[in-house]
Amino acid sequence: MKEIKLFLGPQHPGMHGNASVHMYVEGDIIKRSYLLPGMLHRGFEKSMERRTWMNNIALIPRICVPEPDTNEMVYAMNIEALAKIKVPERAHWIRMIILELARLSAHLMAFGGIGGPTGLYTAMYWAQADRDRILTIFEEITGHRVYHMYIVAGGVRKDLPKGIENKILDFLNDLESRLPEYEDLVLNNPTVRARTVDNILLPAEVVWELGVTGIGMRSATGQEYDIRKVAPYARYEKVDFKVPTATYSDAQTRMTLKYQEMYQSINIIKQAIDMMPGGKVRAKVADGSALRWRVPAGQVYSAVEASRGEYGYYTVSDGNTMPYRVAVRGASFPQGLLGVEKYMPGHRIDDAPLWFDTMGICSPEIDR
Amino acid sequence: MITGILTGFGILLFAFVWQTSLDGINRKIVGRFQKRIGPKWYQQFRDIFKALSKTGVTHGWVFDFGVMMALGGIMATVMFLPVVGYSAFPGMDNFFIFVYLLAVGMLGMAMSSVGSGNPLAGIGVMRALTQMVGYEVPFMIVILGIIFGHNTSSLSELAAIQQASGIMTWNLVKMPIGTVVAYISLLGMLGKKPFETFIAPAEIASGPMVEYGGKQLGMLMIMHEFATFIEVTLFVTLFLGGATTLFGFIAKYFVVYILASLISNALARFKIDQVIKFYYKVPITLAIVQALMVVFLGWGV
Amino acid sequence: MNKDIKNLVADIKSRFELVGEDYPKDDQAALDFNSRDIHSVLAYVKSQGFRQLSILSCVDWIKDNQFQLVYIVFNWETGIRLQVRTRIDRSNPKFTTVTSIYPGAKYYERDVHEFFGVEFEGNPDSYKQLFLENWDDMPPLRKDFDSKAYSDRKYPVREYAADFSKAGDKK
Amino acid sequence: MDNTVEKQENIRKGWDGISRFFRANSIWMLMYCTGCCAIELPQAMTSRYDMERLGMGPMATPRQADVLLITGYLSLKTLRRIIYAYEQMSTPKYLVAFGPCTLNGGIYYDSHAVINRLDQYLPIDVYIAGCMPKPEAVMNGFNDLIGMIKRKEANGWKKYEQNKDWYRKNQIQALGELRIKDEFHE
Repeated sequence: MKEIKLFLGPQHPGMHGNASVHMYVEGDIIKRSYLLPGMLHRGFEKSMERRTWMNNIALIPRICVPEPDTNEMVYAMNIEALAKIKVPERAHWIRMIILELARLSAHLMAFGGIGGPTGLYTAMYWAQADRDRILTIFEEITGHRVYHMYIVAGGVRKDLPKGIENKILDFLNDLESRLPEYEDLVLNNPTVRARTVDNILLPAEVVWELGVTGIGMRSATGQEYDIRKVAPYARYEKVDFKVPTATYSDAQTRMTLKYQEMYQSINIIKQAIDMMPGGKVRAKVADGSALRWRVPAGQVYSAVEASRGEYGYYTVSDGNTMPYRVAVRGASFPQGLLGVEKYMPGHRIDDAPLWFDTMGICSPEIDR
Repeated sequence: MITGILTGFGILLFAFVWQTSLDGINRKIVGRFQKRIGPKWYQQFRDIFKALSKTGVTHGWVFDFGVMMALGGIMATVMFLPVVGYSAFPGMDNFFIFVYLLAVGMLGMAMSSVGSGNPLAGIGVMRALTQMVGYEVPFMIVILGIIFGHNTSSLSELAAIQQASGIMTWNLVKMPIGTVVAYISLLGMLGKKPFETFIAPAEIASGPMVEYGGKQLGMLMIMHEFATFIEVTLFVTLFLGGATTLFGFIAKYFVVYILASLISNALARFKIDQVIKFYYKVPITLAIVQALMVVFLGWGV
Repeated sequence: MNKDIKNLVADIKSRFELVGEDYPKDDQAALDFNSRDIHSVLAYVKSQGFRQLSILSCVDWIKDNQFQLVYIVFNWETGIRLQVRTRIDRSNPKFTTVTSIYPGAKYYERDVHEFFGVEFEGNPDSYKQLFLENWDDMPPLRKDFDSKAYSDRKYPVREYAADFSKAGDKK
Repeated sequence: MDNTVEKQENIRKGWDGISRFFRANSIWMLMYCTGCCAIELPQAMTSRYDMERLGMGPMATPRQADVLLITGYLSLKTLRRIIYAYEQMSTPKYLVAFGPCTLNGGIYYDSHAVINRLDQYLPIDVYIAGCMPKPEAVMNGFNDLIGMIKRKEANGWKKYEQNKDWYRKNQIQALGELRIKDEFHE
């Protein structure tokens, strides 16, 4: 049979973000496939070397668009580790609330995003409408809907506005009451199950080979491999939550885990609002202008659990006013590049967008 | 003769105006289903005329000719339809005429989009033809049962027979299994989910439509409206007893079409192999059961 | 400092020649090795539970005329992270691939090759362009590459006719 | 003789007016997320802001689309694909640029991979301010575009056709060559 070359993206409705998969197909089966990244390459790692430690706070959220707060968190964690800054207790809890809200919004987007590849657009519309309410809460807390620049070295930029707790709780209760509807619409929908059950498998060996983290890893290994549990940051060790796991990873399992994690996020935020102490939210990092602030020399790596997996920064300082080098580990780098090359072949054309979607691939963080 | 032609054009005009408005209304209803406001009811007219006002791109004469053939074939088919007792060619509304005339339009479309040379269009056409094989067989078995039971294949006669004593003589009541099968086939014909496989925007970027823009796209949209009109009218005539008044026709048409679209918006799309497996498993079994009931037990006659 | 880390570092010390060590965080150790030891170190730590290569990165120490390769590995059972580091010559940057130990390193090596120009022998695709297209200058993350100058040379900037700060003063 | 010319001119003008009415109220956008501003597009499209009220909707391929949204910064690699897509669209076509990155490079003014001025390479009809523009701003920008189409001001595509050599020269200066084989990475 003749081999045809097909492009999935960059301009394609089935593609999330701006990247391209080159697929060589025979009939309906993909024989070879390669990801062509770089369409969102902005040279962040270079740009950060040209800006001061404080200036970079405005730059970093833009590395990963759907979930920018993880960037701010790892960047702040790295600086705090290098400069030995002690973060006020309240700031830790606020950070946790922000990170979990961001995880909720990213999960809602990804969970509704299943509407694209499968054609169930209603799920997408509903999920986006719910996600919009999170963005409104973010706007009230931080002043911006998407890029918050809220978590800074030494704490958070400012305290939570008065009365926001009730708004968050209202939203969470409402979302919790609506989540079963999503379960009926997506997870229990026979036509969706026909597409996802026993399809797009991710065995545990492949997870270890590629270095897949996050939901992909937990759905295959059955272990609680979550950085929030394994190496806790913020105050995750003080709240009580479960990490959903599974031992058989198909597209359906990964979606189900995403769905269950939303409940856990709601749970964490509720506990955090309950247990949050008062006090200061930001420690002073420097005397005088923060723009001339020097961070002690050192090399440190920090990672947090983003909605797609381990998200980390490797920061090198030579004691100057600007970072010497920052390397970004995008959570979807392994499955996005090596995974597409090695494990997408063998699937059908129909499954390619679904493969991309349920593996949790976010192109801006691959390209940087 | 003159009245016949005038009636034909009248039916064409009615078909276009009604189906296009309904499409707009449908978009509004779907919008409400998805918790938003939705466009104005005449949005579909705007879209079609906008597309016609743009320049087109050609990919060779097969591409252009195929579009004309598709639109012409479908328009010819519409003119043969009996609507509310009006018919351009009385006595020539045999069911099989529609089966064959409809194929002319579809083939024109297939020819044209393959002529564009885009591999996605080729895949789309292949899927469309495969899907056609899927839904035509159960549909035909049910229709043959009806024709056998009523001893006629003329649409207007079939409608007249069903109108004999109200709702009890509708094929919907007399052959409920067949109606369900035909409705599932109708979903496939209309390209509603879960049988949307051949356009599948997220997989093959709208399949056969991938290379059309401007005028050709406008013509194809008109063709799509006509094709929808034919398919839904066939269903209404064959199973809901046709209609004697315009209002009755519109009401039945509305219910059939909107129901299909609501079903479509709560489901995901099948893969093409799943489509065929589904059609050859469930509807074909039901269709054979229905045919056996009609032929051997005489139920539903 | 974590007790596990102490034991681990002592264990590694007994087997390999350690050039330098640093503990930037409680659960993190940064260990420097000679470049010839890297493969055996990585193979050893992988057998000790560090099954995941989080990132392979490179730092350009232009003053020392050296590149520093950093392999960050993670142990999911204990939550300990190791930075396995080595320095290679900057003027002739060559190293051997670690894809036989960590297959996931393949694209990280391509990434480092593209942005720093380090060649990885044994990685068949490492010379191919990935993120950039038609790149016509030195690898962009090297310290002597000036991205502002490149941008100015290649992409025209907008020149504003009106100076709005002065226009405000008039009033 | 003059009379018929005038008549034809009138007919052409009338037809033009009618088609502009339809074009203004039915804008199909190309579903191409070129940058980060695209993250607010789903919000503008879906239930809260509902872009379909304006008659706008996403379309799968450039051939069908009327408006190309440049959502934010453009890396060189994307610029090349944008030019392909833009030249495939059938006229009349419009370009809407989001955010400061399209205007002067924005926060990426010194990046080696991001262009600084989009209007050097493609003609822009509407700019939308904000990093990133909120959905309200996006909707407002589309309203502006509709107004411009009605007033016959959205003529970027004509400008592009008339000054193609100039645009092409700039494109080639940035990209090296316009059409390349992109199998280099496989």
